[in-house]
Amino acid sequence: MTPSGLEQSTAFTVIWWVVAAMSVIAATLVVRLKDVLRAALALVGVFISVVFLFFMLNAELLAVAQLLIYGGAISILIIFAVLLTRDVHEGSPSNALQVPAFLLSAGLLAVMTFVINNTDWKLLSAARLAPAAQERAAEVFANSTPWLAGLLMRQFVLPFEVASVLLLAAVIGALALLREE
Amino acid sequence: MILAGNSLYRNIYGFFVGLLPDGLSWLGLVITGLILAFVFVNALMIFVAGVVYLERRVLGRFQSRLGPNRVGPFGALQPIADLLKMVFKEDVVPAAADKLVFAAAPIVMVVPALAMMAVIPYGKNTFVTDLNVGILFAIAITSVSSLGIFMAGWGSANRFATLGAMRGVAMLVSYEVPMLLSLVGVLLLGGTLSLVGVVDAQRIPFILLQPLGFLVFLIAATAEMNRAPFDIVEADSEIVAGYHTEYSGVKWGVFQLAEYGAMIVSAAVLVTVFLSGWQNPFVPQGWPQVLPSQLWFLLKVGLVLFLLIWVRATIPRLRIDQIMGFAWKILFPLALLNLVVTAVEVQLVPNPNTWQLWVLVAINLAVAVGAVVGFGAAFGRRRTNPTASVTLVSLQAEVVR
Amino acid sequence: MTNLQQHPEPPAELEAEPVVVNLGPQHPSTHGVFRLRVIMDGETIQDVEPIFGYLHRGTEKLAEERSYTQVVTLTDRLDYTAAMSNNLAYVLAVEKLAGIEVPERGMYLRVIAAELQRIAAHLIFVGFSLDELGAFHTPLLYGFRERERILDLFEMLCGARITVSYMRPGGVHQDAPVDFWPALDRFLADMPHYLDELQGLIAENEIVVARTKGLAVLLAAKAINCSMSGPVLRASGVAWDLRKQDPYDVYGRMQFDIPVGANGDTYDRLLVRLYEARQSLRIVAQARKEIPGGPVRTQAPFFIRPPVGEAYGHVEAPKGELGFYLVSQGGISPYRCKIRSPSFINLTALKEMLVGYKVADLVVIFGSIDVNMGEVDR
Amino acid sequence: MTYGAGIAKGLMVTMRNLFRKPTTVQYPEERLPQHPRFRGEDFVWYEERCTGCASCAKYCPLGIIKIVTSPSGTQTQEGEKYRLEVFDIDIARCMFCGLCVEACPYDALHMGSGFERGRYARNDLTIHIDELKSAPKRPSTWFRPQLEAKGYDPFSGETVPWQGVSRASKNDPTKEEMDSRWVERQ
Repeated sequence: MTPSGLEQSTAFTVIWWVVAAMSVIAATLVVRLKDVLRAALALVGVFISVVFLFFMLNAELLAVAQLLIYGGAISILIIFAVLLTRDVHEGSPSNALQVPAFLLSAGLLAVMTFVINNTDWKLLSAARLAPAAQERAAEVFANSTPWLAGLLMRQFVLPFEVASVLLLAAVIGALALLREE
Repeated sequence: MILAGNSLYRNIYGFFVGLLPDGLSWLGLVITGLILAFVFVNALMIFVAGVVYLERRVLGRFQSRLGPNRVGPFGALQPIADLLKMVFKEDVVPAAADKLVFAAAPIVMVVPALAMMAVIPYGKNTFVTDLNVGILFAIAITSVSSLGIFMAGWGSANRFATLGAMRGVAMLVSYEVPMLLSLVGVLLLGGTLSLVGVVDAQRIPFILLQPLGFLVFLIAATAEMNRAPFDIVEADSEIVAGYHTEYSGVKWGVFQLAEYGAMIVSAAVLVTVFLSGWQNPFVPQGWPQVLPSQLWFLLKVGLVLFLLIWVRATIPRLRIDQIMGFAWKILFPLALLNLVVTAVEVQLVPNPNTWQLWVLVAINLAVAVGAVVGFGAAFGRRRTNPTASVTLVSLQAEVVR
Repeated sequence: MTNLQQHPEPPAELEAEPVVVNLGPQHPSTHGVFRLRVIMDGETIQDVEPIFGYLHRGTEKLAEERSYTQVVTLTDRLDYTAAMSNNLAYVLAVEKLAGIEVPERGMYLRVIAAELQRIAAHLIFVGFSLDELGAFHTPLLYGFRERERILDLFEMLCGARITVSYMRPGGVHQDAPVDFWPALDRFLADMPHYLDELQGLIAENEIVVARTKGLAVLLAAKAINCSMSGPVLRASGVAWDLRKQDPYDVYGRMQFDIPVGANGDTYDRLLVRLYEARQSLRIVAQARKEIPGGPVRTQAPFFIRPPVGEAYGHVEAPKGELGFYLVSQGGISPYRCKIRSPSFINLTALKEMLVGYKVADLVVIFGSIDVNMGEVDR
Repeated sequence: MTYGAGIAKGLMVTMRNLFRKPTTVQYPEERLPQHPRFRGEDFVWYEERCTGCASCAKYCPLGIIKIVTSPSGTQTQEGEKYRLEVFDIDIARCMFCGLCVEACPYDALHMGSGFERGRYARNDLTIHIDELKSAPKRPSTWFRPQLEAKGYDPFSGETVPWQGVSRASKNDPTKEEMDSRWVERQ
């Protein structure tokens, strides 16, 4: 879809900020909750709110992939890992490295903010693109799925397949390790 | 995205935007969303009530019973009576339960069914939004229900519930794989991921072109909605009621809403993808139609639901290891085979004319029958003749003493 | 789960903690109030401990307080799905103890009643087995529908459907009414079709076969060592049937075969019972053809005083050998009454059959033994 | 044969049953036909035939029949018949085995043919003598071959007077005959 002005509307912005805040709150809960299971569920909450963010950014394929892989499979994987924990309810005590960890993540946040602010983003609205290129970009963003498919299956098919072979090898390796004599 | 095409959302939005002053167009957006959400939540409730009634009646007739027939004409108000009972029941929460998780589980369960309703085309131009990855979205959102099952099972602090949750999570994650793979053939044929587009792409229902894909999807979808013979999650004869053993009252009702909602919505996806959705199967598009397309859609969904009820009335449950083995050893290769065959066909005949189409139908049907028979011969036990395992022995009556 | 389980110290090496699950006494598939304490690793059963006695009503002790005829009413309640067989086993013991002769017609009526009861009990078994396999009550309701016809016949015979109290020492209390015989003929004509239908529903169903074939194989030697009897023993390949080995009443004159299983697995236990029901139909048809006229009961006094001594009467009940051991000291009630209930004895092999299987198989295997808690706890 | 044929066979069986007439009987509106021998809850007792011998009470395995008699002279048949003051059957514990009926030497006690004597309180389940007296006389034919020989059906609504329930081959004596027999014995 060509930008319909919807993205600029107040409601859209408000919803965007609400979802963003939700994801930040959920992420904080992941760190702060003592109950490991609840922390895992909060992590799933982060995944899901990222899905919404992707949707609002017109990246449907990414959103659905996020939902399918993170919302479904990875969350289950994490929960199974939680089940192996001996003490679920008090399994995540606050530890002595709280202050250094906070400083480190604050530093990371600062760096990322700096990088994001100083990158030369090729924005659609910016006039830096030639009109023809801007039209093509709008076309890509309106329906990004076929473009992504083309990229993955035509242009970068070799790395894509190499990655899948790597994953297959990893799966077989894991099975071989687990298999009892 | 949500305003694309001739969708319900766009039409209603357009109506409100016309009413409201320019600066408040965002209010139209919000109002439209709220209206549609209200309508769809209630529509799901009504349809679930209808399906519950239908299932109880039809199951009853399958079992030589009458089914509910006391409340209202032919017992049609039975779901309302059930609802009243559930509302007035005591809501018991186990003392050892994780209260928050316990309470949140039914809500998480009901989300997928509702979210899936947004992308399904119910008739010609009757859809909320034409999501261009609609099929993927429909599959992806069902995986959230496994999370709900897990939360319910774990939060109850009950052994049976935990067992059911474990079974459910393992099964649901496994069956997503063949379910997705079986749809890839359809994507190749239709060339679109949109559920609206896939209906338009069906000159003939894809069940004819994709019989194997249909079979795999039907089985995997049955497993995804925890219906017989894959109802190990709440196997009543083994683990009492599985993950919702400890639930009562409205929470239990929400679980039922979620299950039957998922059943209806999955059937709707099946109809959309394989049974040409809202199209009239006898009169091609463009010809004068007698029945509205929405009615055709309902009829087809009803047919699929009847099939599911019929299967539930007949077939016993599989064991967990058999179910997992079935998913990975049989359904997964079958779906892959279907994908390969379809891919070759699409490469060879990119735009089939009518007779080429029917040749493809014949080839695919043959492949499907061959694959099922072949896999049956390879993996199934030898067909058992009951007389072979029991012999009749004639003994002369004798007095031992 | 961790806060439910009290482990004093964590195990030394990292391994999955076994989970203890109490199946029952209130559980949908324990056939009454039976409790199985199951120790599981994941879904696999490591150990089981059957706990019963929840339905203990002191039948044996109560029998010492009742006159010989009154005890008949107690036997109805042992295996409440097979009251006729229980009656028969008891009156046989009393007749042996007191030396009471039974008229021919009475014996034939008893055979007809007992065989009808066997069909009814097997229909219930097949229905519940399929229910435990997960079929949504359909075979169960079909089984009950057809059992209803048998109960109608019982109502004609003795005015009751479940707790029949039909037999008395010396015969049966009352001859069959005239409208019983046409009804029996209709039943004999219809029943084979019903059995065919039931068999078509289950016997070749791939899921039933996959669930039951090769499951919990009970070898013949093991079954004999555990003193099993009835269809469970026959499914293991032993052609042992008291109706042949120690023919009571007029079974010696009946022509019938004994279905014997080839593998001793759950599937055989299921099928043997279906085939036995057909053989029972054969017996009923023969008895109906051969039944002579005459009295149905030797007029024994209500308060029988058998001579001092002891007697053991046993029958091939639907679930196995049901025996009554009675000791008389000359009084009007037995000095001691011991019941050898097949359900209880057949539970002996339960642990061997269960260990190593999954929870889903547990209910199926337990169901395939076909126990009835009324009989186990007595 | 192909894999799945067994399941298809099962599906056909259930499909056939879908179009069969359902077995369910809608109880309060329609009822199953019952055999005259049916052993029902409400006992039928003929006061005229009862001598108060209490055989039924003795034969009852549970001892739930309570009979209190007095050798009162007010009765015509003094010495042959006691006056019954109490005849209580506690059907809350009754198992309807029918031994009391089998025991009755005078064919005075019969099984009833009803089955709708549910009550809210346990105490209401005892059948007292007044209820026994006033109840409609629709005896079950259980252990009463004489009723069966007549082709009598309690479910037809027909009642049987006390003269008609005897097992004796000849007709019962009338009240006058019995009185005169008593007088003659004096």
